[in-house]
Amino acid sequence: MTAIAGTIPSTAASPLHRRLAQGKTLPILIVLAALLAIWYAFTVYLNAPWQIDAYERAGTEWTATDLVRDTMAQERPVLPSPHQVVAEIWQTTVGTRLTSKRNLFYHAWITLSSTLLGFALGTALGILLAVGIVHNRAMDKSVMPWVIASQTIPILAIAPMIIVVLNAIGLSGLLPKALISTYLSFFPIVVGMVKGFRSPEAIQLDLMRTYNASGRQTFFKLRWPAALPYLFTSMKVAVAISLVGAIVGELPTGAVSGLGARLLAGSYYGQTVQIWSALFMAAALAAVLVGIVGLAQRLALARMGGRS
Amino acid sequence: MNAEPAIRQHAISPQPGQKVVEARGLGLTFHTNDGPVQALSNVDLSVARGEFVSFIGPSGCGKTTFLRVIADLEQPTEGAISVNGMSPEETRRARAYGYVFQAAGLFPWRTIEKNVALPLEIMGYSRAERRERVARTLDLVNLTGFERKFPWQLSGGMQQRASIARALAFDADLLLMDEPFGALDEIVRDHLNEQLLQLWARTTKTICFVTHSIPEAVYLSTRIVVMSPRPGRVTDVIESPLPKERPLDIRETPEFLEVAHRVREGLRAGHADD
Amino acid sequence: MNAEPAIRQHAISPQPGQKVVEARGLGLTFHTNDGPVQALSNVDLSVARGEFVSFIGPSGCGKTTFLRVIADLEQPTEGAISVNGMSPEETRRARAYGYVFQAAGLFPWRTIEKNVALPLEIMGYSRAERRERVARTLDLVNLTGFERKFPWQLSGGMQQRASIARALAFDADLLLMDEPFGALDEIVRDHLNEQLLQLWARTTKTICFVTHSIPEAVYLSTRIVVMSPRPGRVTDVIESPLPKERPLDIRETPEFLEVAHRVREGLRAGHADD
Amino acid sequence: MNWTIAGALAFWAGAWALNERLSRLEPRSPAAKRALGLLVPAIFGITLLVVWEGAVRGFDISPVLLPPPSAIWARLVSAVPILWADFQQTFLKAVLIGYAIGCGSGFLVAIAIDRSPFLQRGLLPLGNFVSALPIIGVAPIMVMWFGFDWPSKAAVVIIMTFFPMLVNTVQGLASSSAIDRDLMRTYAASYRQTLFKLRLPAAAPFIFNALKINSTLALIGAIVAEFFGTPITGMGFRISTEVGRMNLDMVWAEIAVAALAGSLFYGLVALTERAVTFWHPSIRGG
Amino acid sequence: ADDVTLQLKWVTQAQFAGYYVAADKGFYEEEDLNVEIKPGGPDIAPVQVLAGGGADVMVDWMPSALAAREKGVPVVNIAQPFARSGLTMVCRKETGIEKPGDFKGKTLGTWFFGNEYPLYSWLSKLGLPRDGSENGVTVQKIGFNVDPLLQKQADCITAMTYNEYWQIIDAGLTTDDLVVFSYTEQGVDTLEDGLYVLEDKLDDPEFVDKMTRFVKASMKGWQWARDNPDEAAMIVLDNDATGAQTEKHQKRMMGEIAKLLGDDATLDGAAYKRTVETLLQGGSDPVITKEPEGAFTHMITEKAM
Ligand SMILES: Nc1ncnc2c1ncn2[C@@H]1O[C@H](COP(=O)(O)OP(=O)(O)OP(=O)(O)O)[C@@H](O)[C@H]1O
Ligand SMILES: Nc1ncnc2c1ncn2[C@@H]1O[C@H](COP(=O)(O)OP(=O)(O)OP(=O)(O)O)[C@@H](O)[C@H]1O
Ligand SMILES: Cc1ncc(C[n+]2csc(CCO)c2C)c(N)n1
Ligand SMILES: [Mg+2]
Ligand SMILES: [Mg+2]
Repeated sequence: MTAIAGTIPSTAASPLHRRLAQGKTLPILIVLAALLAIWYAFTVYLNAPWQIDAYERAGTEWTATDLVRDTMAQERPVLPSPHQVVAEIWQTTVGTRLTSKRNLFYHAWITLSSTLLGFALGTALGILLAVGIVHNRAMDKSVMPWVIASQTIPILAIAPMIIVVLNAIGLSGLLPKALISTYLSFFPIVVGMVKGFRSPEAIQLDLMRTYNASGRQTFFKLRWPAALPYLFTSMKVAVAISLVGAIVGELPTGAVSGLGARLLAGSYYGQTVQIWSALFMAAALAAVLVGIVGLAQRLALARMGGRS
Repeated sequence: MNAEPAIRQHAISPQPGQKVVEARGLGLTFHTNDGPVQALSNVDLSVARGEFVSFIGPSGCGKTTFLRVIADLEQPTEGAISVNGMSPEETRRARAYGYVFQAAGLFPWRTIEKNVALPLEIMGYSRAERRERVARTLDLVNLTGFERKFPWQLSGGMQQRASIARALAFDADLLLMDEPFGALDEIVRDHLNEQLLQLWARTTKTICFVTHSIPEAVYLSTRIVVMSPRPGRVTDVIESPLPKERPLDIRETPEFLEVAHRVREGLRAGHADD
Repeated sequence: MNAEPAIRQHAISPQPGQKVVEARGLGLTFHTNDGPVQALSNVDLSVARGEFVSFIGPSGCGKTTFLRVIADLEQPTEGAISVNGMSPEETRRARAYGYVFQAAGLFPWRTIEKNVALPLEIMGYSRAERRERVARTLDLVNLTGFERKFPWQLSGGMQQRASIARALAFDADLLLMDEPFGALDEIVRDHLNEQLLQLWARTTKTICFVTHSIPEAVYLSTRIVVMSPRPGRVTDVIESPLPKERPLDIRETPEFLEVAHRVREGLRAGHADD
Repeated sequence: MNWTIAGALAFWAGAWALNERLSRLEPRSPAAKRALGLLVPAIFGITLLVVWEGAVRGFDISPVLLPPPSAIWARLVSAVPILWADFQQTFLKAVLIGYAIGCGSGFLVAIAIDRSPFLQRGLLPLGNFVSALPIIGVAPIMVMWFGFDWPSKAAVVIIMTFFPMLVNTVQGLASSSAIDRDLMRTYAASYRQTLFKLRLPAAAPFIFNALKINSTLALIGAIVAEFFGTPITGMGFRISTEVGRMNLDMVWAEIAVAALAGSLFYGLVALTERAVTFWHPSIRGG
Repeated sequence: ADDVTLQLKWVTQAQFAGYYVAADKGFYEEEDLNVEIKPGGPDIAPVQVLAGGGADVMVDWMPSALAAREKGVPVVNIAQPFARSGLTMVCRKETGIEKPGDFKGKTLGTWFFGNEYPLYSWLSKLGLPRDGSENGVTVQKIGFNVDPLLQKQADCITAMTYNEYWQIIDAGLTTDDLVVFSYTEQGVDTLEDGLYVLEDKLDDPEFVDKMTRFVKASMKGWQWARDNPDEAAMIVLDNDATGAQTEKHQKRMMGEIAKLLGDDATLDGAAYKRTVETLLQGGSDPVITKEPEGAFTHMITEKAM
């Protein structure tokens, strides 16, 4: 190929420079820096009243520098400063034995395992229900309204009952917690997949009709591939909700371990920094899980001839 | 179509002379957001086994609709129709026809070869036979070399050819083709016309063919059905006196031009109604 | 097209005789999952203002690709092209052309009239003018009465006509038309051919027109560009000796048949390469 | 197996058969169609309730675990004023306001992300970060920041509804077809024009997915958030308090109100969806 | 060994040290018992667990136990290790509150789950309406932490002497900044942390025997914890699966808990009466509407002591 200057973008820039300019790293860093700055500002703003109050009670003289320094080092701040959270996370992950109950990774793992189980069950259940709804008119008409109603029941209210009932029939351990995740996560999947399974164009369905394709064949060769974009989008939402469900599900099982237990214990004992580090761990977990689904999406859609 | 021996007859083969399509007083009205649209009105037509019938008529007159009724993709609102002596639905269930749609309708997530293999997969052909048939029909429509491409990587005409290949890959006794060659250049079109005619002459297929090209209709058909604008009615049915054996240059004979003229007159009469 | 006075010239009107399209050594290679596909190779062509140039060539030879390069929808990988003396991008930004795609591409959430009104809305025409233009162009393509229908309620040919109306609704100096009449019957096609020719003769539009019909190309064009199969090259450029004033029956004159013959030969030669 | 349970099961079998029948019917008139559309789920629901009542009575389940529907109904009618006050506090304030702001901001951030490739690379991964801020962690913090009344609940709802909207809108904006985008390019349509005339309509099915999911999520969020501090009204407050008092019938009455309100809310969104995305094959009847 | 499942009312902390000590020191084993201790939490109603068959015996507060009894779950108090209530109302001094009468016009944060009733009867004794008006008080439901006081979202909040009170102190407020009202001193105390079982189970002599041994071993555990508070706190810490508790806090909590323990586990009739009275008074919709009957038994404690 004989490149003619001007018609083809120049490729002269160094690879590192290009990576920075076009990759994700730089934008993320800049956005992150902006968020950090805002966070620090809020730390001072939100913690100042308490700090000033403390100065006055102690009768100490103070300056603005004192205030900034001290608002970032409170023991139970309204909003902990980023470095406090980072220090706490560092100390409770790397700074502690991995098997110890004080290690945050240990708790994250407990939560992750029920998240994944619940997500898998929820995705399967959601897809099955969507298949039923799309293929069976009685189900479409009668089940869907109740699926919706089920989602309006506040889980935290019935979770204890679910756990008690499950315990009564001999189910305990991971599964009851995971079922809370399932309960929350199947819904986005149902909604998305019903839409997705119904998204093939009329002409494509007609084509399958001319082949007298069975419901199964139409499903696997047409409806399923056509629904994939909806599936992945729903799965991103579902995996995130699943994590929320797993954490909520940890409460009625005695909240003995997992990120939910950490959050709760942090809140009982007023350890804001601990709450925030558990929150961050949960958020990071969610980001990773959503990222993995996104990656799977990109790989699958690329294999299916997706245009970039 | 030189792989003739491999072409098998399907289970349901009507006897010669038997009616393949038989429509009586057929009518179809669509109900739309602003009032009903009558697409077909009082269509009487019968197509015998082994015939090659072309449908020609102004845009929007109901040609596609009629083909869709035969294929059991649309339910008539009046009159009756039988296909292969059965209801259209039974015929469809027997997989007794192949349909080429007006738009290519390829599945964007399948490569070209996978698209052509789709009906074969559904009908349970073995992997080896699938491969063989896909290769053969893609060759027939000059798409060898594009097996691994996705539809959006093909030109409009190539997509249309892929959809023709898809309908020819399995051997249905009845072919319903809706402007299959509309987006093709004259040379390729001539080539495919010849191939189709050969295929038809060699086997006992019945073909219903929608086209806008008068020469194409005359060249291919044993009978030409001229339709009038909405509501679609059959205004003229022209029998072709041409022999079964038709070299391309038959198109310059007086008989041919005479038939073409009659078709054009029929069409014009329809348009005058407008 | 009797509403002539309302048709306004766009801001950028190249001088007569000026080159509207100028391609030098143009090439374009697509990179696909299984290797590169060279769609255009070393195309040299210039189109002067006021010309009516038809592109004809086998399916998949790069006609659409070339039109897309002119329209700045595809970037050439080799050579250079200018449109109206500017880069294709500048021309596009100046809204100096109208494009009729090979597939209709109507928006399913808009009625037919709203689809035709789309470019007018974007270009900021007043409501009254929009209404007037939509009515006029829909009438031109014989779709009056279908204003309120949605695309999926129209036949294939009607959809194509709607997309033609959409491109004609605003007055671009350059029209890029990719097989606009492919799905239309002869009568409607003749009618639209005549209309298009009148429009072109009356205004100073430049038209690049892709077609598969040799008579259509000869009837319409001042110049016919014959392209060869992949990689698309220009194999022949045929100047038409026909006068600017062309009644439909000019198609039976010896000059016409002579040109048609030359085009056919050119096409055939291209195919022989295959 | 006792008679109560056997009776409930028999009722179930009968109702099921009836429903199969009813949903096969193809009524001509739209009115009959609509009536049927309501009748079938109603029968299903009544069946659920009958089986529930039968099971509670038949197995003699303790009322502090699961009260029978009849008891819930009795409480529902006797406690209308309380339920109404709670509904106002939770649904009309926290849910609706939080839903509007949460969906709105998810949508706007998605547009911003779509507009700027820079943000797309920088903000989207961080958007994933807020996707699962667990409600039990966030709710106490929001109470700390925004006080006891509904604003803190609305804040929780905002956080919960933000992500589904973000993800769906981003995906939806990417879903317009290449040829349609090319068409807009030929008109040199501005970003806004392409957005409003092509990409948003094409994204609508995805956006409505999020609106539907969020309609129920918002309700859950607001109710659960009230477990962590409230003035003494609200559906979540009532639920958590009455659990402590072992008034499970009141808890379920409140849940019934939540289910009804949530279903109506969802139904409203679904109806809007039908009106707005009438052209999509899933609604046109592909 | 016989299996016993104990459902606690709250998360693992020194409030339940006796049971953890008994398990850890083998006191249950000595009685041929195999005890599983299930921690509680805000989302666990021990009564539900008991009714659902998830536990044999539970630690609960008397208000919720009596409420459950009236609602048809016949729970019976078999032992009452805690003789005194640790419930207090803590106010910031700067709000000007010096005596209960000063509550007028103030915001009081309380836990619910039955804890609101003693407060309600207290307020009605004081003649203060709960309507949030000038002449009344605003009652708010607070979560199980002390932030509302620290953030000045409430003027007073409920706190346990052994837990929340010290959190306030740890947060930086001093005893001088606070005014503390004990519910006991105000005569509106209710009994906390008793052991309850389902009534019909007591018809089974084997179960009674099992519970007798359980109470005996548990009281041994409590005695040991009272004698060795620091070690007991460490045992609790070992059993905390959340890994969130601190040594300092648990040791201090153990010290305070010791002050609430009775001499033995026998339920004091007078304290029971006071509790019932308080609950019956609780304003417009009281927890219990009539005097409960058979809500406790001395059978087990008599055998155990
Ligand atoms: N789904 C539909 N809903 C409403 N009207 C329809 C529908 N399909 C087709 N029509 C109408 O029926 C008439 C006949 O359409 P049909 O597609 O059969 O035409 P056609 O003869 O195939 O035309 P063309 O040559 O343009 O493809 C047209 O007027 C069209 O508007
Ligand atoms: N997006 C794409 N990616 C890869 N290959 C492409 C792409 N678009 C077109 N091609 C290839 O480029 C070649 C030229 O395509 P083009 O659409 O220009 O043909 P055409 O002349 O318009 O044909 P037709 O008459 O069939 O429409 C074809 O071989 C096609 O496979
Ligand atoms: C009926 C009732 N149930 C649970 C609790 C919660 N709780 C049990 S013990 C305790 C003391 C502090 O750790 C707290 C807050 C309560 N207060 N009242
Ligand atoms: Mg048609
Ligand atoms: Mg093309």
